[in-house]
Amino acid sequence: MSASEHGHGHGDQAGGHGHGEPQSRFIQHHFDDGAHQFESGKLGIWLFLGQEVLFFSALFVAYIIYRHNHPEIFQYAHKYLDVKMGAINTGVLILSSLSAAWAVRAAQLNQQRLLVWCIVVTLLCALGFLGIKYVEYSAKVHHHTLFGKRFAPTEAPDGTEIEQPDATPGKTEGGAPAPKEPLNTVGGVKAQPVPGAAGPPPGSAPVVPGDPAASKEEPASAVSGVGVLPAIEAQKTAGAAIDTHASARPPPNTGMFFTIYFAMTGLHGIHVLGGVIVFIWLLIRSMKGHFGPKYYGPIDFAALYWHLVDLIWIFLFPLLYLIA
Amino acid sequence: MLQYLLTFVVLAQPASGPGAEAEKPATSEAQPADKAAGDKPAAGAAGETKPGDDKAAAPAAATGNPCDKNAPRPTNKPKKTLPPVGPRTDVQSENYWMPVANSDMAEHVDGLFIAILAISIFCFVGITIAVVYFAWKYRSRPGHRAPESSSHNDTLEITWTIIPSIVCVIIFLLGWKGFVDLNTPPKHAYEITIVAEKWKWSYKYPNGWVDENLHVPVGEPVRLIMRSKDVLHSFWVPSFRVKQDVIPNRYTKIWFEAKYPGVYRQYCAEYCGDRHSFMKSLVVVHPPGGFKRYMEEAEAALLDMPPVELGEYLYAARGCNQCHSVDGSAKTGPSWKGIFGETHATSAGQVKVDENYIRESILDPTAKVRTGFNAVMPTFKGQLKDEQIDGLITYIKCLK
Amino acid sequence: MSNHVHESGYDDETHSDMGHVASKRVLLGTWGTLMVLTIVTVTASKIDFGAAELNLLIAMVIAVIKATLVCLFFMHLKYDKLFHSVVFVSAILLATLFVTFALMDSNQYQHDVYWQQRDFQPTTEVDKSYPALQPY
Amino acid sequence: MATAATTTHSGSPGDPPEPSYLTVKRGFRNWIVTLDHKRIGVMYLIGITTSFLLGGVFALLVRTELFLPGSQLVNEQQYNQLFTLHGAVMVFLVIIPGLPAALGNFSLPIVLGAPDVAFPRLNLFSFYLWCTGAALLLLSLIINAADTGWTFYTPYSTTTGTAVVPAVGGAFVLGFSSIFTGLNFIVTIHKFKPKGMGWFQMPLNLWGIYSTALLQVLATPVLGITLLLLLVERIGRIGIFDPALGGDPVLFQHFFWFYSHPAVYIMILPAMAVMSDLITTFSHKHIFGYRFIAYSSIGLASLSFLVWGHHMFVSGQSRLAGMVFSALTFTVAIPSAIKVFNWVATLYKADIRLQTPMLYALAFILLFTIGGLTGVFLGALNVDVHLHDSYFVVAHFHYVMMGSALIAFLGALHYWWPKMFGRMFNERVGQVCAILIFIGFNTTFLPQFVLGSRGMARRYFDYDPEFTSFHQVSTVGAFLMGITLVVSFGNLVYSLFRGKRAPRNPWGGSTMEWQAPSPPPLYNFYAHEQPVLYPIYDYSDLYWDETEGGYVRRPGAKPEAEGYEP
Repeated sequence: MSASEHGHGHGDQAGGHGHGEPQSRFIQHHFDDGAHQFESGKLGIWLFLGQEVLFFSALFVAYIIYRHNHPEIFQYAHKYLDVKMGAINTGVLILSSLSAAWAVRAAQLNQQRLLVWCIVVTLLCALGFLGIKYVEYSAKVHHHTLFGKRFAPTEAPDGTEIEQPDATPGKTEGGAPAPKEPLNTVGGVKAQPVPGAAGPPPGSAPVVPGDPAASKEEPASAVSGVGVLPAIEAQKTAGAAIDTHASARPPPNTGMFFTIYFAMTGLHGIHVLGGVIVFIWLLIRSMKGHFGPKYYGPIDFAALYWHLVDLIWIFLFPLLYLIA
Repeated sequence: MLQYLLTFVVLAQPASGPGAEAEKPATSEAQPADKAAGDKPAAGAAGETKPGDDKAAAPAAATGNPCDKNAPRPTNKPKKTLPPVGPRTDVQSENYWMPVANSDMAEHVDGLFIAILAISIFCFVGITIAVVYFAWKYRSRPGHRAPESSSHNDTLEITWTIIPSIVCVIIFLLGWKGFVDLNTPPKHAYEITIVAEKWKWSYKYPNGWVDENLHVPVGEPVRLIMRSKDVLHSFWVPSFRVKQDVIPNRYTKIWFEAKYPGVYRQYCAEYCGDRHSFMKSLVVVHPPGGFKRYMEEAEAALLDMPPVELGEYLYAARGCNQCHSVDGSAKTGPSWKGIFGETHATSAGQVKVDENYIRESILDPTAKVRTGFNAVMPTFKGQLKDEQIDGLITYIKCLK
Repeated sequence: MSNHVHESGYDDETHSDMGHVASKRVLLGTWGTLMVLTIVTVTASKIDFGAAELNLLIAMVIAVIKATLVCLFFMHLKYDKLFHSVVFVSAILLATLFVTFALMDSNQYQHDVYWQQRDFQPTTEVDKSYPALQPY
Repeated sequence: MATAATTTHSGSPGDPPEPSYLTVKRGFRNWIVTLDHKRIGVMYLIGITTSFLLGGVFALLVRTELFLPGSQLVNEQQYNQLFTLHGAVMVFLVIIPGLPAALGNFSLPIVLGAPDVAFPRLNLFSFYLWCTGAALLLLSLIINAADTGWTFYTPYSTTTGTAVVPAVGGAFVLGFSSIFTGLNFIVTIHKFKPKGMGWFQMPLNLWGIYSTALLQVLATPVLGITLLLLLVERIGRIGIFDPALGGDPVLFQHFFWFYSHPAVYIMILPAMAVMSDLITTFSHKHIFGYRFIAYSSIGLASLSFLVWGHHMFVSGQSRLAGMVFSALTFTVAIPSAIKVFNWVATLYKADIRLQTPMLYALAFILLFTIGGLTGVFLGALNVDVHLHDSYFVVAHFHYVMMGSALIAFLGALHYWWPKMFGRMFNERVGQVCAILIFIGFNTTFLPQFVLGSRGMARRYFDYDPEFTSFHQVSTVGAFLMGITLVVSFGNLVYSLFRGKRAPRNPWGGSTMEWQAPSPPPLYNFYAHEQPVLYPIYDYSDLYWDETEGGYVRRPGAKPEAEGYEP
């Protein structure tokens, strides 16, 4: 969803050039008059905002499902986020929302200088928001609290040192290292299938007539079939502390929180970037004095889009930062 | 079918030989297998019976170092083999649409399928006749004008909204009832674990035997606990009208109760890569008693190896590796490396680690618990046979 | 349409010919409430209200209030055609429908998921058996 | 927009006052940057028909491979790539943009009497998005075609070595082309209706396009975010769908099908819309139950969001969700049934002319009935457990997609061909092709129902010997249908050069596009001949005029009275 195409989506809703008095030169030929074009554009942008809500909806679904099913990850991992930065960002976005709304008012009342200033303030706030996001992201990268396998923080959120079970990177996705599936190595002693260990040698395995796959590969009667399932259940039920000092280490798959964090804030950041490009384009046009009471469509639609971006952050902030 | 029975008769002789003790559990198949949640796992089909000619296997110790895995096999004992699976018996079916139905649920599904088929054919034929007749009767020809007709008729519209709705509700209820039966396995079902991996099914039976075909007793509910090792697969047996996806991060369960013995085809229904169409196996429904014999054969084949190898296999198969390591590092339980012959402090004073102590701690783990470890080991009484315990002891002995 | 629209706040009849003009009072008022609500929600998250859900509920209620404020006043939904609100609300309803159905289902089968894969290490690395191809 | 100046239609003596949209600005460059909805429609049409033939070639390769068990033409991996591309090309490139973008773009503004769609540049931008998406899909084909199936199920799609990223990127971009087309059409229908045409004086074609556009705008974004997450998952290993990192593959299926079920209604709703217009035009009689058909279009659009779970009955979905989705799935069956009954009632006491578009319309009614009824089998829970992912499902969705949506696309193409290019195609060849396609289609897919219920799984490269005879009948039917399709497209293209000049109203349609000259000028109507809104579906004052070679209105015909209800 590149910003330019979205920006483009806006442009032609009220495109056209020229500066006629009764009929602004920007009114395209196939519209009856300015109002017709404005209303069409307004409906178009509202449909676009509806589409954006659904575009973000899948991320909110992922958030809610993973939080509902694994609250311990969210309790643990959200402490890595800096609430102060988040609050500043919210304030910045709300301020930019105000200046965008004010820009629309200025355009409607033909106050060209105020219009330009409002757009400049909106742009500055947007760039400020992106700056703060950049700071937060670099902090995350520095602390190695990234998504998926790359979540390997050296210290817990409250600063205590996390004891690394062993240096191998593969083992760090939280929790005790998962031992290799015992299926193909018997007790870690021998790699290739134990001939006859758990059943007839390959030659005389009960070959299904006509199925070439059976004899070629490792005989299906490999090792430890029955051992796998009860072993897991035995641990869960026997109450044996799977790992004596699990509490200090982050809960398993904590990378999932940051998967959702980066997906949500990343996509929101791209939309903020799109907004910045649209506002730069609007800044240039408003400096040329294109907008006035007769023709202020682009300002209004860009402001609506911006309010939606602010709306989404209003929901993102408490969901990601304020998890008690 | 005859050839199939013959192989059973020939091989079945030794099983009923002198070794069979009386205390074999009466309904052996019905024993719940290694069920989750800690209830007593039974030893599956074979009780304490020892195949008659096992005495010959003991001499491995006599011919030198017991820890030597590739000691020459005693020549007078051929390797145990299992009877090959017979040809498929579900190629012909009297129902044109469906393969032969082999469970009550399957018959319920067939009934609903035929009911919907009847309704659909009735509707389709009705509409086709109407369309063709109207197209012919009111075809445009010189002098033909479209006669006057109303442009809407609410009562007609209401009727052909209500009637399909009622039919749909009925079909839904029937479908849902069958679906609920499909998803609620009976309590005492016989459990088999299925592991699907890229282009191969492995069926793991409670007695540790792993097979590439599904062997089930006739007339007994069987519950399948399935998981996948890599991508999505789907376990589908057309004759039981049963299908369930197999997913890498969880267990999916399904159950059925076969009515007629025979060999039925099983497919993978969820696309899983290149050899998706070759990832199939057979479901062998054994006649009454046949399944128990097959399991005994499998058990015997399973035990037919030198003790140290058997011990090594059980170390992994029975989950000992979860708590006891073999490289000296302490885990939930003490490591087995080099402990044989040493004396350690236990809850009941100093104890020398010898065969008796190992046997006792397997059968009654909380009797003498090593100091420094808590008593969390579950007992294996009734799960392990004597040769299996001997195997484990030999294996521990060889772990220098 | 008179070109010049007098300054004194918004009054209903002198709309610019196309849309509604929001008055300064409304804009600043909304902005103020939004900032106050942000501060309230941040402090609310610091106090522990017993159950965790209560915290989430309060945060969400505040967020919804802020969202409605932005929609009604900043986005002019209050003075706009009804159909625009219908489109926006139906999008939100579809999103909630999506959330509820997915959550209902995921919650039902969660007890089957073995979350901590002790024994299981599926191949998440790309299957390199295909000729000379990096996974892009 | 339409001023109600009544004009008499002067025939088309000599050269028309304004050049037609095809000839107004010649040269490839003018076509590439055109903003005219008709040219964009024609460019879409060219793109879509070529992708349709490409997808058809893949289908025939798949069918030849399945002629006998074991490997004939290709090995198993190439077979998987073939059916994946057949699926992806047909769904994303042909059938979703087919009726809405190609024929909808052309007909919507003219039916409304408007000069163009609401946002012409957004319209052209959508076409460029379609071209980028098509290029990305072809890129995937050239490098090492994706072999994941058009559904891209994880974890296979994130761990296979084939070129999945270009294919997923292509589908992602095509999603946005569909969103912007839908957005364009909704605003056009809202803001460009002529005076006197209220919501219930609109032709039913617009009701269908309107509900399709609603679906396109509100459902396709979820596909966008799903494919974006899949791309990031595959390249960045973020672990949202990866079971080893805690992700959940069933969640991907929820995301994918939340879009893909409304997508199948994006495919069928415009088909139903065009069919309503076609059936009433060729029955020369008012439609039966206008309101019910209009409401059922909107009903289908809204219900389609509730039922996506019936694709996942056996894929690890919980029992409760299965029950809820199965119950809701049956509510969706009702509006489709109402539509079919209303169409059949329209044929009652009509004056039916069995010309080519009408043959396609009747074929549509029959094939859609089979498609809909087989959906009932798949809606019932325990029958679906047996039939899911079997050839029964393959046959069901081909009946609904190919049998209904593609046949409606062909019907609509023949219906608007004279208006688009001002040429009449050869009627006899068109009729024969329509009948042969109907026969070929049924020979291809009826045996697949039996294959499926007997236990042949879907996407199988090799199958058990007892299914061979069914597959052979199906392959023969596929070739018959393939050849006839090529002949019917040839017949249309041939008419471009040798076809008879088309009158303004060759079929006697009552909607506004038949008042425009064919092919229409750049702004659809001559300056002096603004369209008049006559009561739609009222054929009493349309009569065949020999000199014109088409239907003409009686001079005294009065325009639509206020609040007229068809």
